[in-house]
Amino acid sequence: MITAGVDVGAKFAKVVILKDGQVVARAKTLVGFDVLKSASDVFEKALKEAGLSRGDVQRVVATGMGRNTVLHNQPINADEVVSEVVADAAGANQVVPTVKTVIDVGAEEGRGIKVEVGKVKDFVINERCAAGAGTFVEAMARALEVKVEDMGPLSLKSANTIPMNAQCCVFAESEVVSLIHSKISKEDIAKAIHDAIAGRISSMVLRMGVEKDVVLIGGCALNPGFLPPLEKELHTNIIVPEYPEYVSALGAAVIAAKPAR
Amino acid sequence: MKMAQAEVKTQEYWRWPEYRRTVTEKDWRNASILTAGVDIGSVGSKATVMVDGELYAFAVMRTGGVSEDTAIKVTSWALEGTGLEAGKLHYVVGTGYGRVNVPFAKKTITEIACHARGAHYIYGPTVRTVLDIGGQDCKAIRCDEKGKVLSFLMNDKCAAGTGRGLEVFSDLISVPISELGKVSLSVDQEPPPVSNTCVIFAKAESLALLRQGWPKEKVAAAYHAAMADRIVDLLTRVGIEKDFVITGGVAKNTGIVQRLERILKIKPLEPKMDPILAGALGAGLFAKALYEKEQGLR
Amino acid sequence: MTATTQVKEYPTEPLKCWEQAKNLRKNYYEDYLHAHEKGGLRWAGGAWSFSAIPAGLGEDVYCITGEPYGATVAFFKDFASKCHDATEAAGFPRTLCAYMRNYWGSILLDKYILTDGTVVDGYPVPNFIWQNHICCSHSKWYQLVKWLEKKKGKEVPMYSVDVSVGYPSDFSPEEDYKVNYIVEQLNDGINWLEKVTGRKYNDALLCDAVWNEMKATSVWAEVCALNQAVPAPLDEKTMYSLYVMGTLMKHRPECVAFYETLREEVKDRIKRGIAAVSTERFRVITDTQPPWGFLKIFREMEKYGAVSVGSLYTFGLIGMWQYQPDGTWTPKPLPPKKPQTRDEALQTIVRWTLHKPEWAHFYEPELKTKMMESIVKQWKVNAVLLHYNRGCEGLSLHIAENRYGLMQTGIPVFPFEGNMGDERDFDLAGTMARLNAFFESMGLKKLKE
Amino acid sequence: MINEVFAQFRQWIDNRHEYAKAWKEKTGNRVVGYLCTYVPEEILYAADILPVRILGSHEPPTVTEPYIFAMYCHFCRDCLAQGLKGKFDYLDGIVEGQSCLHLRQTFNAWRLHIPIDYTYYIYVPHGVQTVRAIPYLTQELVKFKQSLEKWTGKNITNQDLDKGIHVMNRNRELMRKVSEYRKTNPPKLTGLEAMEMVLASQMVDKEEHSRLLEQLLQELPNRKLKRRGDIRLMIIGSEDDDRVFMKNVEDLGATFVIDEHCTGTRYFWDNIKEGQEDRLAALASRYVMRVPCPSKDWPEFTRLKHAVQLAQEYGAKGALIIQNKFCDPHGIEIPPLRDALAAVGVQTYPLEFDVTVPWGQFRTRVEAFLEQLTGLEELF
Repeated sequence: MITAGVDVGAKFAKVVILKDGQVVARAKTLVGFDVLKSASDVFEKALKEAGLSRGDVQRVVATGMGRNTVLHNQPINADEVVSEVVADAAGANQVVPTVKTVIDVGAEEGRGIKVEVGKVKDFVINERCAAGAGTFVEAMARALEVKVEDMGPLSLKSANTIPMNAQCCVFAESEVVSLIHSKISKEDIAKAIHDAIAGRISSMVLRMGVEKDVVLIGGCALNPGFLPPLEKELHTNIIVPEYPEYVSALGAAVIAAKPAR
Repeated sequence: MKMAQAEVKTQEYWRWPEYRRTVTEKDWRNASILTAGVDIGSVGSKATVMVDGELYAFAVMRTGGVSEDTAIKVTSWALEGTGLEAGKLHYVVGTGYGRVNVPFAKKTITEIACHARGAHYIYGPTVRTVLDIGGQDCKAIRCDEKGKVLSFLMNDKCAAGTGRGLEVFSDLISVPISELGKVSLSVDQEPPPVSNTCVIFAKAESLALLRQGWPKEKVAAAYHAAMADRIVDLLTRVGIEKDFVITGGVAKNTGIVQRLERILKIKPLEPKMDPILAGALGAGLFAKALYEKEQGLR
Repeated sequence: MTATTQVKEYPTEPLKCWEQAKNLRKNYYEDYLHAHEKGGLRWAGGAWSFSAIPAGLGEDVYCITGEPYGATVAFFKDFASKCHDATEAAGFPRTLCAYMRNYWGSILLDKYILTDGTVVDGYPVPNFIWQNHICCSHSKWYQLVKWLEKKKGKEVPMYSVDVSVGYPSDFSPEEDYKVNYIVEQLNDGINWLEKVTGRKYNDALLCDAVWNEMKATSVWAEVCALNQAVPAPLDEKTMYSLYVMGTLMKHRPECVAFYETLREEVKDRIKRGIAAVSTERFRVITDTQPPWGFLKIFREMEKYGAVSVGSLYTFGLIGMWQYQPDGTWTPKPLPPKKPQTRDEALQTIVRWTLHKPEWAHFYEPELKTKMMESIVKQWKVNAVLLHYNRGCEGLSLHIAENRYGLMQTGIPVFPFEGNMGDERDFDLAGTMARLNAFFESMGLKKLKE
Repeated sequence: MINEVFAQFRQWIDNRHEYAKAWKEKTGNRVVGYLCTYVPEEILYAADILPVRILGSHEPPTVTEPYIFAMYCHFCRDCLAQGLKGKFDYLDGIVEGQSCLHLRQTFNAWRLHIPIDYTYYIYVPHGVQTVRAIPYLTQELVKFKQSLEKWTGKNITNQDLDKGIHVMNRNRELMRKVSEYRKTNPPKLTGLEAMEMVLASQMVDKEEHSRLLEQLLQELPNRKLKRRGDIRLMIIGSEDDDRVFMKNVEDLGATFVIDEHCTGTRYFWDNIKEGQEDRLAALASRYVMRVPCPSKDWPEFTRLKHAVQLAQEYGAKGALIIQNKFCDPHGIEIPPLRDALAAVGVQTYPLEFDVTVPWGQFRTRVEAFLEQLTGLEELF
């Protein structure tokens, strides 16, 4: 059976195509103002990579905040939509069958999900004033005049701890600027930023409690500076699967492969 | 308002132009007191060179990662081509977020005091309320006929009313930051403001509107309206009294200015010179006073 | 939009006493507004205050209680946001109790809002303030009302009663020294009332009012208990318009009469199997005040066939309950006889009030968790929605502990952040998205619309 | 010598946990933590218990999320975080004297989630302006005393109570005497030193602390404190142990000459009448009549009157109003406080403290406020 999962996120749209449980294609693209177009393009890209056409795909399930734009809507014409929470759980369970806790940190949103064999037991999502780590790192990178992708590696160069309140991006940024003015090294500041986000995410996840195995997914899982402080905060080691940013789309594809509910 | 277009370097949308200018034909060589005010803001840095308390030359550029370097760069750029060297300046005062990092400044004074005094210089002694919309904060200042601060307030969290907010936004809708205000006014009727007063959320909300197919102009209008609302809150808290003036880079954003005018029903005074210089001008004037004090001239 | 499923539908019909409720509430606000024209007295204070006491001053004494007024303001978002701006402009932090800020804003703007949203010029100044100190803010709230009015040149005398003695167990008698601490304050308060109003105090009226309050709060509990029926005859959104009578005039005969009528109608609905929500198939309860400006979240729930059958808030703020030895939670019956003297009346009402569930759990999170657990069991509830309410320090107290406690017992919990009175703290889109995810994780799908 | 004394205070604060553990070791007695200054430490001293105040660490309290919703003040969460992290694992008990809802939550979370031998909540009345409060609190203290006797197995006699009352009175008396030296110009001690004196007193054995205070009092008169600038400031708020902030502000050329904090003068301002037959009634009246926390200060604003009086007696030119974010009782009083001080010519500036203090931003505000106070006169 061939199915596809489409994750129309805040920043990126991702597609995963599954053939009998095996991933045959992955593709992602930035989401522009025209969400449908961005999603359709990346869907095409994935089909091409798999050497398939839309007709070959039996079921398509969409997730992510833009999921409804592709539901029953050509050319993707998704058969069903599921929330990010459900997709994350299914996807994480696919890549790490022993998973009990999923942490998904994306551009705009952070999520913690308690999972039991792929089913959601409990979940938390960051509330207002705790904007996603992605956006946060971007804003801080600009203040530091450092490339976003360099932030993580930079933070790993520092061993110092500077307490910082990451609740509010706007305020945190001026904390960063005053750190810059008071001659704190970029390495230390970068670390402080990652520590702060890790603290914020972990305190959110702690609301529902953490059970092993813990899996970290989402775009920010690609940021190496993020894992060490998070593991420290949660007092546990965390598994980062291959292609962490695709796990939600994978989950959607997995759900698509299940008999329609 | 005339602006030297020479030497302007424009970069990405959010990057506002950097520029320098010599404003008078006067020769500094005939002057008795040479001072400078260096305003290292969180986003922009400005240097004013003043001869006998009159603006002579200035430069405006972005604040870099190392504020010492920026301080030196912006000051020497202001002096460029004037034949005047930094060493010849009698007194330099640093102000702004990075004021402590102006190596050649003899004293630092806060941007609050400097903006009040600078506004007094730009707009004259009738100024009672100064609004400074800076890169990262927004200040509402009440001052007396001498330009002395009576009271002030700065924005707290949850205020999108800052220059940085506009940078983020201009990037988002890919409109040069200097055009934003104009664009935001090009709607036939005002849409409801974006509900969010937080830079991050306002951006997310604007993005959602764009994806719903709203035209850029309309989204810009909604964003500017929200900003204006926040700024008005701050002004009412400090208590607004005529004459009212706006300083800082955002004073050039007609989208904000006209909306403030509409809500407050008070027309801000027309600036006689670049209002982004207010802080640096105030610092330059304090520098003169401090030099005179040092020399026992007052 | 999403894949949908079919469920059986129950018959439903609007409440017959709905109009009566609407008018009661409308008249209440207007009676207060026009009290002086009829030579009557106006007083202001909290919904938790011992409102039966001022009743002894005569039958022409009208009050406006602060929390319901703050909620009414919140319901009309534009007016509310003007109120917030006014209080912030006056220098108050925006993190303070939202009802309080709405109320102050109304005074600062010198405008008064009616239940239909009509804004009247000139805030009606009370003759005196009669309050209870139940949380960090309750007396401070009115201390500032006094201060704000004074700045306008108006003297408003204030009396507030401290009740912070903890709460008594259902199975052992109240401690006398604690009860007497409050009774003595009430006694002093009566002398104070006579002084500031120049009126002679009438103990017979007091006894009636006390008895009314006890009846009203006991009958309301019975109404809530009836909602254990499946399908639920009442949904919480409707109950908001009913419990409110108890927050406005729990000591008045109209209130008792209304709750008795309501009780009979609800019994009848159960007999005829009338549902509040025809598609009921998933029962939830909430906690603390809702974000008043966004009651549409309840409509959103109904799209999934989910109905809120109540909350500890609506049940326990106005209803009086008690635990039975077998562990069931039941309406608290009236004592054998109506109080006949001032002292009896004060003793009785104090002992009664100290058991108020919403008050008791201010002291111990376990108690609140236990009561919610009982509701889940007895009202056949599938999940609990916890409103992390930034607007109310009192009712959000221990809410994280309650989430934790309920999770331990295996009850599904959906927490969401918001504010009962300040929309800036509530993220509608975000909350809807999370709610959606929650119902999906509960295996629910949207029903055909 | 003086500097050694202040150094000792600092040393005690920085090593408070080690101190308490060593004290237990040395005396074999119990240590009890308290959350609010409404806990009558006299009775604990009477029971040979060392009372220590629980304070935070100024790091984002990430571990408290499951137990306290983040709309409650950072102080109550920070305190709980210390407990959850095991920093106070040596405590035999924890006692709260009813003040605000925030700390009540800390108390309950501690009771429920942190292993501890003894917990007690004293229902200290809020109606401290009513005549009914003292007899009621007396009853509460009787119960508290009984509960301590049951726990420790020690019968607390009147002599014990007299000892406890005396230990506390003497310490408060001495700290008031030291405060007198903040009136001189320049003052004989900085605001930071004054804060560290009180914080230390809340963490160590009062008798040991009092001995140092006596040394201090002998030498303070001759102390020449060099201060850059002479702007006399007052600092007002709830709990505040932010020593870094104090230092930063005083480095800008100002000196805090007086405070109204429960980690400052509010803690030691009022004494207990000694030699009363009913000791507990005497205690009750002290805790009812003391400079109140705003949560208990209604319907009259007695604390405002007190703050104004302090500002005048100590010649403060301006005052910083510190608002611990989410503290309703203090937040509510900001405008009345502002007006009351303005009426006597003391300008104020409000600052909202959160778990971390963004000094970069606050620096500008504080400096500008100081410039406003001096008016930069000669430069216009």
